[in-house]
Amino acid sequence: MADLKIRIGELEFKNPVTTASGTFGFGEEYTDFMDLDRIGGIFTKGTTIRHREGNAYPRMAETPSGMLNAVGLQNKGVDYFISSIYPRIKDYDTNIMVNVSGSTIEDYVATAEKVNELDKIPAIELNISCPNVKQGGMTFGVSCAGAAEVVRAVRKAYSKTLIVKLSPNVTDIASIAQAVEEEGADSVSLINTLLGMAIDAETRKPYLSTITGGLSGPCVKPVALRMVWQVAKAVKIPVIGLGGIMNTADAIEFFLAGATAIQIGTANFIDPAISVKVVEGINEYLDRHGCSSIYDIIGALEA
Amino acid sequence: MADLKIRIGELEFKNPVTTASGTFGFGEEYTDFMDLDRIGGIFTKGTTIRHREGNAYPRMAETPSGMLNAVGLQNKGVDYFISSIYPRIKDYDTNIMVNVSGSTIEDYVATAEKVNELDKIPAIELNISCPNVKQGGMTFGVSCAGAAEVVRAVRKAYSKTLIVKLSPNVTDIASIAQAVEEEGADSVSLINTLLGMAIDAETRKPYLSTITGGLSGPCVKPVALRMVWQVAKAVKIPVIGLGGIMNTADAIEFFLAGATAIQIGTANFIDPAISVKVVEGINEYLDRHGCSSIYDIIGALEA
Amino acid sequence: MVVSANIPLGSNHFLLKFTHKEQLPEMLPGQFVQVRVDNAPGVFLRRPISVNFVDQQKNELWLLVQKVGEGTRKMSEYKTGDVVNMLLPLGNSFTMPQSAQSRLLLVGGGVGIAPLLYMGSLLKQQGCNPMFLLGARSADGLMQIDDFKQFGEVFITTEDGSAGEKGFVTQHSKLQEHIDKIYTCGPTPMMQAVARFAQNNDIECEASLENKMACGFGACLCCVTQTQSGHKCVCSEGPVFNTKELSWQI
Amino acid sequence: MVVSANIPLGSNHFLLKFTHKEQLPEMLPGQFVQVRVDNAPGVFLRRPISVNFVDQQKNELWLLVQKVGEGTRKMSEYKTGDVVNMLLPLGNSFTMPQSAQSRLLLVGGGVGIAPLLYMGSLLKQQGCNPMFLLGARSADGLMQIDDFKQFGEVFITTEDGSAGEKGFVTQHSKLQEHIDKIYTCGPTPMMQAVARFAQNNDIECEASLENKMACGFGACLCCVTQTQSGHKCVCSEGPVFNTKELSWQI
Ligand SMILES: Cc1cc2nc3c(=O)[nH]c(=O)nc-3n(C[C@H](O)[C@H](O)[C@H](O)COP(=O)(O)OP(=O)(O)OC[C@H]3O[C@@H](n4cnc5c(N)ncnc54)[C@H](O)[C@@H]3O)c2cc1C
Ligand SMILES: Cc1cc2nc3c(=O)[nH]c(=O)nc-3n(C[C@H](O)[C@H](O)[C@H](O)COP(=O)(O)OP(=O)(O)OC[C@H]3O[C@@H](n4cnc5c(N)ncnc54)[C@H](O)[C@@H]3O)c2cc1C
Ligand SMILES: Cc1cc2nc3c(=O)[nH]c(=O)nc-3n(C[C@H](O)[C@H](O)[C@H](O)COP(=O)(O)O)c2cc1C
Ligand SMILES: Cc1cc2nc3c(=O)[nH]c(=O)nc-3n(C[C@H](O)[C@H](O)[C@H](O)COP(=O)(O)O)c2cc1C
Ligand code: FES
Ligand code: FES
Repeated sequence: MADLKIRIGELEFKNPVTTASGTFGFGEEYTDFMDLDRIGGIFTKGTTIRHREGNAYPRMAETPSGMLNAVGLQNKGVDYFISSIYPRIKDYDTNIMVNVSGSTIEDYVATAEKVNELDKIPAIELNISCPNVKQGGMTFGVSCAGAAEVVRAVRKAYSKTLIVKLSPNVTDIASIAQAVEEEGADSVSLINTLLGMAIDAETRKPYLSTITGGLSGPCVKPVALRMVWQVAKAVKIPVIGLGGIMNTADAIEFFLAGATAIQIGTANFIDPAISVKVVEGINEYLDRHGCSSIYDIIGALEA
Repeated sequence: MADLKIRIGELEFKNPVTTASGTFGFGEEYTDFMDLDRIGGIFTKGTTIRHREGNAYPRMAETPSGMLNAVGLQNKGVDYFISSIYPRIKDYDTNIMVNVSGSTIEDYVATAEKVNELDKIPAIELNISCPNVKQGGMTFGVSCAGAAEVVRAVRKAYSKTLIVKLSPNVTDIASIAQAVEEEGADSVSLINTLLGMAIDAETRKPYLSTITGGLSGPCVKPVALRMVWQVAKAVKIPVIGLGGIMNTADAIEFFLAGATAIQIGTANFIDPAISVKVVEGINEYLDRHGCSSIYDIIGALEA
Repeated sequence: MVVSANIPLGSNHFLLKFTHKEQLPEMLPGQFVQVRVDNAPGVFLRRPISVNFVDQQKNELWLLVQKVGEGTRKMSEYKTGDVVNMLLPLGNSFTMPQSAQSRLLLVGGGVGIAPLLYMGSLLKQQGCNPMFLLGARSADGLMQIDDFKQFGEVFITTEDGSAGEKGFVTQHSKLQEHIDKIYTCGPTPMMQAVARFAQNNDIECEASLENKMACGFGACLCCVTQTQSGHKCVCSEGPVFNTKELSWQI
Repeated sequence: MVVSANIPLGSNHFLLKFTHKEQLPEMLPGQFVQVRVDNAPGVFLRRPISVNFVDQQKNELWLLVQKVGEGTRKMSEYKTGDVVNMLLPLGNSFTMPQSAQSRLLLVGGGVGIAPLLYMGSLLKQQGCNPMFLLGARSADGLMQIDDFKQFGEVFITTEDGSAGEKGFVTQHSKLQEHIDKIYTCGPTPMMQAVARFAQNNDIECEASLENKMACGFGACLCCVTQTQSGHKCVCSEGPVFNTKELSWQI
């Protein structure tokens, strides 16, 4: 039984397995299938300052070894989260991190300030990389200056652990990670979805109401692994890796590439108990490889 | 029987189905499996000014719905191509286009000049996007200035149809396409491979000798389609679409997104006669949809 | 779940029966299951299929499936004894009528008849006399008619007139009679026509929607339908909706 | 190609026999086929497998396969009558000896014995008396011994001593005798040890390599091995190489 505890900023996680924003609701959707207390943490659905209806249906298309989504940050707004959801989920024995999304710096800041007040929310994940919203979102995440600007503003307003989620739709993700690190981010998580598109050849129509959407699932894993590896070499803060993790072996690959923790996203749809299985799998792997701590394999790629 | 003829720059193609560089050798490798004269064209293996040994083995890894390669432009150099390969392939009744690769502008120009002399090579594809070489290659392809610079130089040296192959590993592929169009490119082809990585969790080693490599196959199709759609809206020159095309329906999707021609890459490895089958499939699709010309579906997405 | 039977029905449909070593959980009419289809090329996500019938005595779950793509094609090859991973039961359910005297019409089109059989069986159990109006393109697309007859009177329409009345379900003569409540499932245009009819005639109407789903249990927000109170998840807040609640342009 | 038999051999190997409605093309010893494995999760590319034997009379191709991952696991489930898509024959071949009097040793390890059976059968046909030295981890990994015996004397080593001499093939006492030429196939470290032995004793040696392949017919340049004259494709310029030509650190 190896030691699975890891630390991101000030925050300790009982194990490095967390669930990705937008794929795990607020945790409650999964309680029929698994014990939330057994995973390291939960990243909530993207939360914005105001209620958002999201994009029109259809919002989803299956692709080879993956899927596209165009949910577009549907959520009831941060105040609703605080009044109605937070009370129901705050006592789970796992780290609950709010994924803070927005279209303007003011919105990001206002949302972060509100979440800062919540005792049982020890960290936020700043989503500067959502490809499914018209304004803001990804535009901040695709330039160093844009990313730095929003992180600087939120850093002032938010005193706890600040994780910044990076977009993979960029030329040089490592320099964006560095820009964000310089502004005081405690960690970066990557990758968000790759911008993609699907067309129905017979009807000649796009499958998504928004034409383009965010690609996730095993198809993106090679790109995600490469980016985690590039970013982990470029920054000193811990990296949270995600993108296409379906099982223990995938998770191990991200640790070897340099991730301190991982998030499981789309895989939750196919096996809603997968995150707990991966916790067990990592334990078994570490034992089998004679490792006493998860830190023994973080960045341990023999390259 | 619809009209499948298309035009790229000055060059006419009997049909819009061509094979992608690096996946089709110099055509000869496929003559056991199909009739080369039945496809619109062949893009040769990347050719450089001098002989290149390419990267060390292992150079390939299978990934979910795709593969990574790190061949690294192994080829015997343009002079060998001219003296030994060209004479054997020049009389095929299809357009043979040399994929010109390099590490410096001088190399690109020198190679293009030599190929310019070859009567039966009506076009080149300038590969400014290969992720598998240390210098040059992709570095030109990831900035507008870099792309413009190399295209400007080659345009002066090369008088026939100039196709520029774009890298998908960028924030804004449409503006790179525009930069290249301004410098006189007759067409852009996209996408080259996405930079990715694969790790063996058990041995803790990367699968490729180069650690990272180029991702291709159906897994990249959603990204490729999106980029073709973005670029086709941004430029006036014809776009050649590729990335994960495995069958007729995939090809149709690229035409609908705005491609005037397509390339088939990785799919050739799984079915070496696929390109001819796609020609037949497109014909059948156009008939079934009452189209008299391939141009009826180019850019015809109903969005 | 273990396949106990796979019965082809016509050229494009099949009926799968499953048993389980433990007792099946209670399933409500209108609920669905999420089937993981292994080893089918291009199938990544689970496939939602309605509960067609639950045989309490045999501890058996029935799924009525139409072959439309790789996932359902693979399912059509299931053999007795195959083990299939599924999540169940998912979603809300049709609501029972106010009174057993209500005149209830269950209107199904194509494979959309699937949830109506189970609903019909429970209505019958509760002392109602449900009527079924089942539509298909042609006689070949009509299934389980004898099963439906066990639970109530069956009326049929086919578009080509090869069985029952010719035309769409909404054109059937039975609709001229008094009806208190309609339960419907089928292609969206059909359900919308049924909903329009219900609205015009002041009839309660519940429809079971089949939006595309990724998770099936309310986590991804992919399957939404627009309602009077904003986007709702078809998988967790549906699949059954009172048609008045839906923002259908009807 | 149609599966005519699938015979399990020990716990981890199986022998597939295929027939074809037309006459099989001529296949050379050392050549291989590229099998398209459909409906296996995670299997995207074809899988290269050596020609194990060709039964001219029965128009039959044999493949000897070890289960190592999803592709070969799926192949292990093939049933008589299944139709399998493969490209064949691919690659170069072992070269025949100068004279029928040559003392020839065919050294195989694990599933690497596969191409040696066909090579042995052809050598025998041409009047040679090939000898086979077959190694495995333990007796369970020894296969087709009776088939090999039809074509020549068989010597065995196992790492655990459960059959034949204990140790590696390169430690077998038979190697003390005079040998003119060695043909080898098996794990790379084994082939390198064999090549070293051949070099030290001035014996001709041909090895069949098993590099990872994408296409299998010289188009992708993924499968290269470093040789005295640069990178060569194992699929089209191999899989058989004279070991002197290879840049092995031996
Ligand atoms: C709640 C619910 C209950 C359902 N109950 C049943 C049932 O009882 N029996 C049954 O046969 N089917 C049912 N369906 C539909 C069934 O889920 C799809 O037919 C199936 O997922 C198709 O999978 P496939 O892999 O065979 O086809 P795919 O290859 O996924 O698709 C083939 C074609 O069908 C279209 N398609 C796929 N899914 C849907 C969908 N949900 N809505 C509209 N078009 C779609 C695709 O766009 C494509 O054109 C239900 C769907 C939902 C959401
Ligand atoms: C020319 C040639 C001839 C061959 N002949 C035979 C034969 O006659 N019988 C036979 O059983 N096998 C043979 N092989 C090996 C066979 O191709 C692989 O075992 C097979 O492709 C594995 O597929 P899989 O999907 O089962 O395993 P995968 O899931 O692809 O791989 C499982 C594990 O095996 C490793 N692996 C896969 N392929 C290779 C390889 N080529 N070299 C080293 N490691 C590999 C992977 O890295 C992984 O760790 C041959 C290979 C070549 C190149
Ligand atoms: C349906 C869906 C909704 C998502 N919503 C969000 C979101 O609200 N905020 C966010 O930061 N990421 C969101 N994501 C991205 C995921 O958190 C994750 O970055 C991505 O899916 C890659 O991981 P995966 O391949 O494991 O799914 C969403 C992904 C999916 C599939
Ligand atoms: C093995 C391999 C070698 C390649 N070599 C080249 C090359 O030399 N020059 C080039 O421009 N693209 C090269 N490519 C990229 C392809 O031409 C194509 O852009 C890419 O594979 C995406 O298309 P696909 O998914 O259809 O394969 C290579 C791809 C593969 C798989
Ligand atoms: S399918 Fe995921 S919320 Fe309905
Ligand atoms: S496997 Fe493609 S060249 Fe050998």
